[in-house]
Amino acid sequence: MTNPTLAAGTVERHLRARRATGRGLLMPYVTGGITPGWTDYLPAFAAAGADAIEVGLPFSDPTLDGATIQQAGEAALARGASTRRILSDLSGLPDLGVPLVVSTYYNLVLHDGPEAFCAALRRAGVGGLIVPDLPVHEADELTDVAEAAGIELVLLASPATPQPRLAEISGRSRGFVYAVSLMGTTGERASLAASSAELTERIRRVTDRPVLLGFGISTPDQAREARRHADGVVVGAAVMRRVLDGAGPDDLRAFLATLRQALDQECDRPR
Amino acid sequence: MTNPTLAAGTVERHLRARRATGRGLLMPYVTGGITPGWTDYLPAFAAAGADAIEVGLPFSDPTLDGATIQQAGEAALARGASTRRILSDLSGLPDLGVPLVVSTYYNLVLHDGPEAFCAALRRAGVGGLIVPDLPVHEADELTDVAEAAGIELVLLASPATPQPRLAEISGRSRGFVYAVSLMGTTGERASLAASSAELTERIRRVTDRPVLLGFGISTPDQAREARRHADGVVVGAAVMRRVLDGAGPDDLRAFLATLRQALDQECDRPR
Amino acid sequence: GRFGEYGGRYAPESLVEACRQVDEAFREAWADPGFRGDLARLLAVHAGRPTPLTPARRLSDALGVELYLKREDLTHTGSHKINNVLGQALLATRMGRRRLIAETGAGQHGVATATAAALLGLEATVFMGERDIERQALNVFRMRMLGAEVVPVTTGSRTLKDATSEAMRHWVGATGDSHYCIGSVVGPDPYPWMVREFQRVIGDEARAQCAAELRTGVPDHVVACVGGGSNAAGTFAGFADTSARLVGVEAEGGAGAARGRLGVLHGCRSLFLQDDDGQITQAHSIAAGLDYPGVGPEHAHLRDLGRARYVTVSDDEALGAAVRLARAEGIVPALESAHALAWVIRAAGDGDLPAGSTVLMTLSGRGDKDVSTFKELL
Amino acid sequence: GRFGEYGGRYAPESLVEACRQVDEAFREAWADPGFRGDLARLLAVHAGRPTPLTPARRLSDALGVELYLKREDLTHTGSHKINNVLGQALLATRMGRRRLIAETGAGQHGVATATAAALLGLEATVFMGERDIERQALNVFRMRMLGAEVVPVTTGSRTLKDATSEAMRHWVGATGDSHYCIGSVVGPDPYPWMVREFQRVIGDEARAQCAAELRTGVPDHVVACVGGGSNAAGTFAGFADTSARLVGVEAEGGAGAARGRLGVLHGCRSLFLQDDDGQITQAHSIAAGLDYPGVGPEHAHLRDLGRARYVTVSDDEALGAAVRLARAEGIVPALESAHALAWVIRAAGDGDLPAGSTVLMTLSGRGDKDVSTFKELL
Repeated sequence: MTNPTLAAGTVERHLRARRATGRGLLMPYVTGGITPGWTDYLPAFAAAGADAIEVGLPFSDPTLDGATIQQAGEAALARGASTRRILSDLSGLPDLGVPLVVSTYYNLVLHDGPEAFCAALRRAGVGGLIVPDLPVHEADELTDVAEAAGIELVLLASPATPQPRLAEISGRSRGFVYAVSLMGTTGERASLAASSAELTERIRRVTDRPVLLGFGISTPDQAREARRHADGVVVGAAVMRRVLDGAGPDDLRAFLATLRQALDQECDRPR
Repeated sequence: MTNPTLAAGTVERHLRARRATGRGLLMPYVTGGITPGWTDYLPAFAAAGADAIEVGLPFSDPTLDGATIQQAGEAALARGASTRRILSDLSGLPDLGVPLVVSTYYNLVLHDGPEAFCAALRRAGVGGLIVPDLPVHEADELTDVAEAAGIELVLLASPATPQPRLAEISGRSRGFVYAVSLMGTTGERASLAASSAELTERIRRVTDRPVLLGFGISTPDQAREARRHADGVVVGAAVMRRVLDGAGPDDLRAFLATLRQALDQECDRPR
Repeated sequence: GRFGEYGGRYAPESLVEACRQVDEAFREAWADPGFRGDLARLLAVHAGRPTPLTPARRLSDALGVELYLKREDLTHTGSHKINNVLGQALLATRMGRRRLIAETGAGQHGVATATAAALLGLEATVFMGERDIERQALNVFRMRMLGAEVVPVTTGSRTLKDATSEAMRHWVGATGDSHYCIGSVVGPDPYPWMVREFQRVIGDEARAQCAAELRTGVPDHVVACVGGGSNAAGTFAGFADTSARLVGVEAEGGAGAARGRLGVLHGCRSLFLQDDDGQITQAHSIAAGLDYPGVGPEHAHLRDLGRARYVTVSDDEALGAAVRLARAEGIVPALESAHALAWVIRAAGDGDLPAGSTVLMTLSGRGDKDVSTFKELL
Repeated sequence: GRFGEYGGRYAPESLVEACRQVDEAFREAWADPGFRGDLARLLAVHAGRPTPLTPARRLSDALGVELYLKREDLTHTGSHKINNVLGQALLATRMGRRRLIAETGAGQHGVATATAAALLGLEATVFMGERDIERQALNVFRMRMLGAEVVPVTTGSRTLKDATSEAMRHWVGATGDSHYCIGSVVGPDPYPWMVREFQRVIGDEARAQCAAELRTGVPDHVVACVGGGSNAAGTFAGFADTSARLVGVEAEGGAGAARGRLGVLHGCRSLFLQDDDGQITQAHSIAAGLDYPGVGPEHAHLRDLGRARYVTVSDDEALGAAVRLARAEGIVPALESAHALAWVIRAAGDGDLPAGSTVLMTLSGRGDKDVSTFKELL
């Protein structure tokens, strides 16, 4: 195992620093372009105690997303959202104090090519990139290009990933390791999947990079439970369901604050 | 060629006698049971100068009949007509002075068996029988039985019948030979088929038995033309169309009188 | 032309010569290796023969018998009708005819006739009852797409029986240039035996396949559905000289062999459903192809001889059998064929088919045409 | 797993292991004579293989070329889809899976999957866009009759593309007991080449049949329609090492190979129809089976290599070709297959196919499913 800290980029350094304080990490998600003033959600997320913010670039065929984020993507596309426009919106923002991570499907990366895509991210002030349909064995084309552009390519690990492959993913991931909590799509669930604890433990065995648990985390209780083994959580569908129901930035700040509080409570417990 | 006169039954003797006077023979047809007082048509036919009268026993599947006689048969069946009832109606009639010939499909003959069927005809005062789907090569089962019962089984000849077979048909037919004027079903036609003259001539070569031409003869002109080569005509659809249109016995008498007149005019012409 | 007391050529005199010509031409053709070769080639390259013999493994296990299916559903146009029609169309060509006339009920024989006509460059005129035209609109369009003229028949019950009558009437006026392509083992001689000869390819293939595949060589039972009875006649022909017990399965409402009485219809002497006055009654079956009030004369004769047995099943039994075959073997059978299977299922249940029996069943056609019926009734 | 720069396994991490297991199991099975024998037997006794090679005589005369049709329309369930599905279903059984997941557009692959599942005693869950469910109601019922669960997909355009996405999502949560039975040469490695291998029976049979039947031994042109491209891939595979010119015919509104651009969808890198923002656009074709915005990666590669040529025809040309085949040869083709024929007709007319050329065309399916479309549009 190499010492990843040495190579860490902005996102990863930021997350490691926060983790070092004993803080549970929180990365809320918003679909870019979902509403006319969608960027207003970002400062609200930061104000609620987000440690990073994930911005989704909507894609016509989101094969790993459940109904909520599919619906959000469709709505954004129907409003005319595009990679170009969303990144343009982002580049107009003041510094939020937390890194921005973009997520999207690989077709949008390939569309203008990895180099142009990463350069555009960088220009928009984005630090990280998540591509759920780009598994590690297909990532060569993007990893070096991203690294060169200063974009940290976050790789995903799943409960089905065998241990040797987990090591490769953890080694090649930048920013953090995105641990998919369960065998399923994004979306709210009634309880945290049992597979999440085992997966996080398996990742920990091969890296000390931050591990954020995503998919199905939507309540303070689930966040608290996730925090027991992971460094933090990604919260997507629970946010977007509220946005789709009309919740504004203040509503989301209040919701995320409950998650923040749960994570903070849990961080005081012995691990 | 045997001398058929010696073996002739009532129908044939009657027709031969009328023919001997130079008279063109007329056999109108009526579907038994077509109206409540259907038997009233019979004296009207006789009064109009019919030389024999054909009574059809309606059958569910009249494969050699055109639309008019099909329709008449359906109407009669819908009224509850049956072999039994029609023969019963006939047996109540006074002597009409002309022979009655029944026509029907072979299924109705087989139903109670040829013997019972012929006996019933005889009891009803019927002299002849026409079965359009009983060709000469299948007729053995019926010929002797009919002869024994005193029923003259009339066989049909068609334009497609080869000459040797015509001889057989003409030899085995009783009453008269039914010459089918054309390759087609019963029903009115605009003009007499060209095939009718040739067929009649071919029959004449093998028999001196009366030859009545049927199928498609519906106007005085056609009757007149038919009379030029045949001994007479059968008129079915032209009668039944009028009956279906509501014509009563008097109307039919008037119509048949025009045919009678046409045949009588033609009979004065040299042959 | 006779099968015991049945059969014959009870045709109007105007058709007798045409029947004789068909008879003569067929006898010559059938004895001509050139014709047999041409037909065999068409059956192979166009219609997809030989058809497989499929062991129905899961259903066999459930029933306790060994059931094999002769897969006529896999032929081009989806039923055994094509075997007969290609034969008659080739014969018509040989006779110099340029048009085929046919009757059809559900439309399968009509589609097959339209197909053979297109293939050989003939015209086709198909008579179909007005009610059947309404019920089988897609088959009507298939025929028209294939270039055939479909003539609605508005007389009588406006179904197959009446379409057959109308086709015969039409043929009377068209014997010079047209061949009447009857769809089953009915009609005047030579049709019942000619159609059987064209369909015996089913039985001959099955016989050879059974010899190769079955431990008993010959199946204990040979089962087929019977409307007019052409698939059964063709199947039985292959096993006539074996020990196999032959079983023809009729629809309860169209059981000419099981419940008909002696009569003459459409040119032949056989068994027909009739009322007390001798009028032919309308058949009623969920399977349009079994919706005929009579049975071919050979079946009447086989029944009298005791060589074949004729049994009936209800609409509900047939539907149930169709679903069972679909779920157990992945085959949606035609409702006609489902009747044969329904009897196998019942007989395996009540011991009529002893455990371990080997059964060959002809699956005469595929159920695609019946899916809307299934949909409505299931 | 790569075809030049195309192909790959662009699957969510959660499916990568499942794909690897399919890959491993398939490689083992494909090298196992036992598996090959079992599959060959199922294809023979259940699906009706080999399918005939039909010389299209009358159409050939009219076009001035020698056209031969590989008759996949004669297989059980009516299209080449069954070849692949029986292979995958047998593989699933070998892997201990008890359920098949499938996507379907027109319903042909869904019916084939439901069929194979019933035959092997597996469960089947078929995802189908809500709009397709409305348009193809009878195929939906066929699947249900065969015991499959049909799940309506209400997202996106509610057609095949979305059904595929939904099937993948569902598989993520069901890899433990279920096999995703993809219907074409698309999806993550190993699907594109595994499905081609299961479909190469078309090309292998055709190659041998051509060798026996054609004076040239090998046809000058080999033509097949291309949606995802499985019947074409299977056909081309049999002629890859010959001098035959390979032609893939796409629908004008679904021309992934002819007009797509590089992208990744449904697990593989290939050519897809996209808008200026990189969003996948909806395909539009009268043939539901060509209504897919991409093409299998092997076709993208064959195009780049120049080994195969990809052309497009319009809805109207396809309709016209379907009618022409029906009238000339008595075969109503699936609208998909009619696209291949439409190109042959056009190319014979404009000299692209020189007079006297020999042409093998795969007739991928029968047109019964399209009769209501024909009825509406003709």
